Amino acid sequence: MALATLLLPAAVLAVSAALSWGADAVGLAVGRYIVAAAAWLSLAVLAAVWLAGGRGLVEFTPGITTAVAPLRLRMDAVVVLFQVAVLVPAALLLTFQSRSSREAAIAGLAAAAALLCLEGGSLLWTAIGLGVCMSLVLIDLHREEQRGSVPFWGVQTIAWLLLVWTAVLLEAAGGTSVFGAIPVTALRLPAFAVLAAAAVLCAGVLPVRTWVSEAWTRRRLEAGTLAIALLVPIGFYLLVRAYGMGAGQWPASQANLVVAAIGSTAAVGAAVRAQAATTRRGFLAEAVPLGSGVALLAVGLGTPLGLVAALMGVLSVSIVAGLAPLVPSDRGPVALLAIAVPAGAPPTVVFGSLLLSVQAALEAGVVQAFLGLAVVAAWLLGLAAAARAVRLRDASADTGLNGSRVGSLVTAVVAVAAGVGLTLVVALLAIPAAAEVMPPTPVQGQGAGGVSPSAILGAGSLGVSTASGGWSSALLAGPIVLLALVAVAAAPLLRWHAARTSVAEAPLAPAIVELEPPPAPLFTPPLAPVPARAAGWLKAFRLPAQYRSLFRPALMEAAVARSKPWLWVAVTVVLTIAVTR
Amino acid sequence: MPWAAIGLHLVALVLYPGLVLILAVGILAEGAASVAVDTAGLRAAPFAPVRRLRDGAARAWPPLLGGALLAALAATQLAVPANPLSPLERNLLVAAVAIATAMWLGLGWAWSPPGARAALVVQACWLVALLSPAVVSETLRPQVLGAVTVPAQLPLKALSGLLYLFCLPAILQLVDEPVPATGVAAVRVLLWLPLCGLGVSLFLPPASDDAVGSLRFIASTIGVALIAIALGVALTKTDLRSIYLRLASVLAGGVLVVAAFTAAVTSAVA
Amino acid sequence: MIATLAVAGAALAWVGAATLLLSDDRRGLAVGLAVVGMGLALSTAAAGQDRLVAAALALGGVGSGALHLGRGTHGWGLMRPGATPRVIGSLVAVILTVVVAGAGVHDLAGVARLGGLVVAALAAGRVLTVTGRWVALGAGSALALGLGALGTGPALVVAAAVAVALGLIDLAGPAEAAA
Amino acid sequence: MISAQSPIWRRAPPPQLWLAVGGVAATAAVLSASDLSYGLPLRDLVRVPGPGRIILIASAGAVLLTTGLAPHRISRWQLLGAGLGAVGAMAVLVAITDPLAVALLLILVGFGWATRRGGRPLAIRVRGPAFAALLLGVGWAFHGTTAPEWLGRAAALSLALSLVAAAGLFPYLQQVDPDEPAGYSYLAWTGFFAPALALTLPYRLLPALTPDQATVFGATLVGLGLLNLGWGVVGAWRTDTETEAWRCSFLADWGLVMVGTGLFQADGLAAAYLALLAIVLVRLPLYLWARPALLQREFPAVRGPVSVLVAVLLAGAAPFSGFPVRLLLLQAATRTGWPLAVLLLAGMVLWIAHSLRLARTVGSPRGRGALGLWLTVVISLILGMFSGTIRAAAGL
Repeated sequence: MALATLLLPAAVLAVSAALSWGADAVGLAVGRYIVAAAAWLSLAVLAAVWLAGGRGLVEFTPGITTAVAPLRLRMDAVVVLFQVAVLVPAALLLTFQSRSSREAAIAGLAAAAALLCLEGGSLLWTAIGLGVCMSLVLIDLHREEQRGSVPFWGVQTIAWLLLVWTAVLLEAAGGTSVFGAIPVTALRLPAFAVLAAAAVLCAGVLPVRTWVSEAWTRRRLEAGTLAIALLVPIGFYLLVRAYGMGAGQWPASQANLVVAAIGSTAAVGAAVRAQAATTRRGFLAEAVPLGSGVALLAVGLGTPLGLVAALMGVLSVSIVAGLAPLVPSDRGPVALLAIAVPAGAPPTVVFGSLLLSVQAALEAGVVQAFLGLAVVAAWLLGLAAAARAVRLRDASADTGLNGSRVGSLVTAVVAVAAGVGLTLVVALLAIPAAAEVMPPTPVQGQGAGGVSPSAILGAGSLGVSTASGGWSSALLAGPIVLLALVAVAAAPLLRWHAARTSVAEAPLAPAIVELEPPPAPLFTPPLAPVPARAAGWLKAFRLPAQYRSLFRPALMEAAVARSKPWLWVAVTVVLTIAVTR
Repeated sequence: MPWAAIGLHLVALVLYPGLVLILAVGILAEGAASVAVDTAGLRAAPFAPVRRLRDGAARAWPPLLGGALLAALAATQLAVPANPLSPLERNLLVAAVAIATAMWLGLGWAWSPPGARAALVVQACWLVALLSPAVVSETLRPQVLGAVTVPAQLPLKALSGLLYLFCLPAILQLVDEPVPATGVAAVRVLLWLPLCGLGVSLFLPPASDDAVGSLRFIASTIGVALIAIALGVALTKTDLRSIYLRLASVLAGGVLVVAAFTAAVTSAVA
Repeated sequence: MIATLAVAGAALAWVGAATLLLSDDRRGLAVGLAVVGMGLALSTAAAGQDRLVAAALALGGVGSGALHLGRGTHGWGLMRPGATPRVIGSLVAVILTVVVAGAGVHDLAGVARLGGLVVAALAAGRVLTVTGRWVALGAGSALALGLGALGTGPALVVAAAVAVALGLIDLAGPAEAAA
Repeated sequence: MISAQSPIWRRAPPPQLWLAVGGVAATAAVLSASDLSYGLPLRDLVRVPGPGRIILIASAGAVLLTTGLAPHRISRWQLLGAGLGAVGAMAVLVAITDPLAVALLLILVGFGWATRRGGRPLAIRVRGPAFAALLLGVGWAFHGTTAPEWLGRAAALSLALSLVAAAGLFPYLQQVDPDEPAGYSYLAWTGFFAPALALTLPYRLLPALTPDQATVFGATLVGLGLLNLGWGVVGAWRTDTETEAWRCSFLADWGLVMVGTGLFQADGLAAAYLALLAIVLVRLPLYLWARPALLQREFPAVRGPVSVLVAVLLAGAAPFSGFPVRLLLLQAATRTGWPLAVLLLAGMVLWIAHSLRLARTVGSPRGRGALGLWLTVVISLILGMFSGTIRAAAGL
């Protein structure tokens, strides 16, 4: 039973990948549909086995030692939340993006690997899973387009190796990297710093432009956006698990502050880049970094509310990751709605998570409150950027990729529905997950007392109500959506009336006026040219001619290998003198 | 299913302090603005806002609908007496984001780069004015912030109120020489109550929870609107407009410094 | 008397290795190998090794030398033009070896090891610098003998066997032109 | 014309047949060496450590895999004979317990290997083995010297350097001629003979060294290991020719091996053991699959999943053979000191820079070549997934 609970969701995807591959082999172009259906089925299976299993901790340790570590799988509330965060955008993208059967097979395998990575019962197994997932994503990326895949590989390899090293450091300090058995004292500041570096690199949450935004510069978006959907949540998973390792807290409050600061600056950076985008795709490329930055701020706060906000942030980022690539290139109502969702317009789930994050920052302390203020500024800038993005030309229109109107409508509806049912998502997914890593047993410092639903949810769980403020998601957002639907239904009548009463006026201009050239940025990003300038300087950098030979391995190899081996003798003599002195 | 609660919230959105009150205050204030700023005749003044709304609905109803709903959402967050929403459910940030979103809907509708830049700067300053007291008091509940009388926080509150008032003309597009584009104007009609009412909620002591209190709140809101209009006229007629944004930015910077200082002092004392 | 024999054997081995170093033709190689074998056998026997084992070393040297007579160009090829550096090398090698490794010599076995070390060093030097096939093979045999002399019992026998085995390579004729 | 299909298997020429039979016999004899030790009056002269046993089997497997499925220019019977003969010689090197005897056999094997027709002259090809034999013999002869103390340290250094010289690593690099058949080039030592030595010699030498000498031995291996790692990853990335890139990639692998061996920790030794198995069973076969492209100097773009898979495999990503090596090495290095781990991490990160370049040379072969390539990938996967079992089989 335990094995089935753990492996079924991934197995469904893996089998569909095999079927898709087989379909491709026999020339049937149905692979895409098989994998898409499998992704939704996997989501359903995950929910079913989780609820059927009593939503408790499930561990599987068959006693087999593979890849130098005993196989150990684990499923708890944290894993389920992050698997949902991976599966929702993956399912959306696999359903609404066009892929060949072979591409769909690789994508399905990558998604399965991501699920297994999250199910790793120890940090070492998480690292192994990340390595496999990263490799499959790389194959997908490289197969689609070579450009940009090597830098992605580089960054992800650094993240992966740092994660492996973290597991090693934990085993050295505490004798194990098994999540349930790591001694509280094992996660010291150096190990945490390495883990945090791995996490931010994996999730691409930095103040500067990362692989997440770069993935949008590719000609085709399929592989890049799937990579974002699969890998960004894994990065956050590591930071959330770190709370579990430290019994609800990170090794030092400075670490919390640094991570929170990185998050808020990342959000501001993404918003600044978004408002300066020259295409709509450029704006959408910053949607995930913006949300990720806010989520990173929240996860860095180190308070129960902060963690819940961060987990909600991860879920909203996953919806944005699934929505952004599907935004149609026109300027119709669906496109407007789809662009408004990532910007955090009320009453979507993105809005709810941003609201929770800022409230958590406000309650966490003075410095954190000011970081929250920066995030609100980023939010405002994001809204302005979204308003501008409506008028931007869509680069993807040149390549004939126009997103998916149905897909973006479905996703936007999901985002709004999740916004209305915010408290349900918080109560079912976020609070249990936060309680998993922030145990209620009182510990000193931040996180003391653990996560309490009554401190986050209002009366009847119809709204969020924390110490600093409330938000009646169900009672206010619900009626607003209702009114909007009524108005949309009555719109034709309104238009007819308006037309009848203004017959004397000149014929009306089209709803949205085409602006050519696209609107200028609200302001030029202050440090925008710096990376390009630095890269140019590095490219142009040349050693003085007389020293170049010292740094040319070929010349030294020629000296060592091709000449008579006096150099061998010389080196031996020098080493002998060195060790005998 | 809590139908009663849903009904109350629906009332708050549609009637009081929602759409109906928004339209009433909006038409009143917009009429005054068209007299004072656009120098329209007294007779034409009441019809100007109605025409703007009608044109807006005819040209692009989705943004106007969005703007109306967001304005209603913002209005429900005000510390207006007899508000069907309990004080615990109100949130300054919800109101701020709803107002900002509505404004950008209008700006996106009729985009002009200089106007957008000015709006961004002034909205940033406006947010500083809104959130600085909240950061120090560690709460986002409007009525709580309005009731703050801690001596150490009063200078910040006063300075923030001043900044808030100073930002209103630009946020309401009263400083621009030409009449704002249709989209902006239509949305502006809907934002008088949320914008001015939020200022009243945050910077004036809460009124009693009865009809008199409600009238007092509405009067104060209209008063704030008239001050904003007067300030807008003054700025339009004088050369101050050229340095207006700079002044707002400097004032916002000052508010931030004072907020940081106050927060440090407060936490040191605590 | 025994000590004199040990030193004389080591010196003889050096002479053989020097001959090997200075010669480019088959007679020189053959004689050099034979002298190396006998010299090392003498010094190791004097140092107390089993006489039979020492004889095996001598036999290995002589046998390998005899096999090297079967190929390569005729003559001694001693002190060809350009051989001066090798002359100096053979002298410097013995001096350096005595100075460096001499510190570790406390008994007759040490003397024998010193002889083996000199031979190994000179033979290795030859292997590293030569380009001709047969000369390299001869130097390889000498290297095996020299290294063997550094050990005891079985190592000496293996060294002799290796030296002879190297002598057997390419007896059929040249497989590549001597470069 | 080089392809996986040609030349066709010809009738086995007698010399190759005898060489193959001899090699198999020697290997079989050595694998049952413990019985022989009791059966014959060999006393302690012949004993095969666990890792040596495994590397012998792996080498035989690699010979069969590459002879049967890799593209070659020369008769497969010749290759099989030479390969199995080499395995036999390797078996003897692995079995002999006296390092001095190993040094002597190294000379014999070196010259025997160098006499094969083709490629560079014998005198050039024997330099590495001969120098390694000299260092090993001299080091072993003087390791027991306690007075003066420095002579013992020099002996330990010499022993460590003998391993470096035998494998042809930096600073004892050998010239690699792109057109020289793989079996004749020095990579045959780097990728075939030397791994056996590296897996047996330390077990023979370490018990005989004093702590002071062991420190010198280990420090030399770690230092030169890091040097080779850096040299290998940077060289394979920056060098002009793909053949050089492949040679440098071997150096990088050996860098990990030497660091692992020099740390004297169970995990480090296991990492070295697994890395050596990967060299023999994965990198060397992949190099042989890349030979046709290297000779024709035509490198297709890396597009197919197989090529990227090979790149990932070469980069040491999980779950392939490189992963357990990296993990165990990081464990051992972290216990020794985090700066060492940081240096290793830097090398491992730079590693990916050349992986795609090498994968490009392997390309996507068809027919028998594709089968062989997939087999190699599967072997790498097994080495990565079941490294614990493989480690246990060697008693590590």
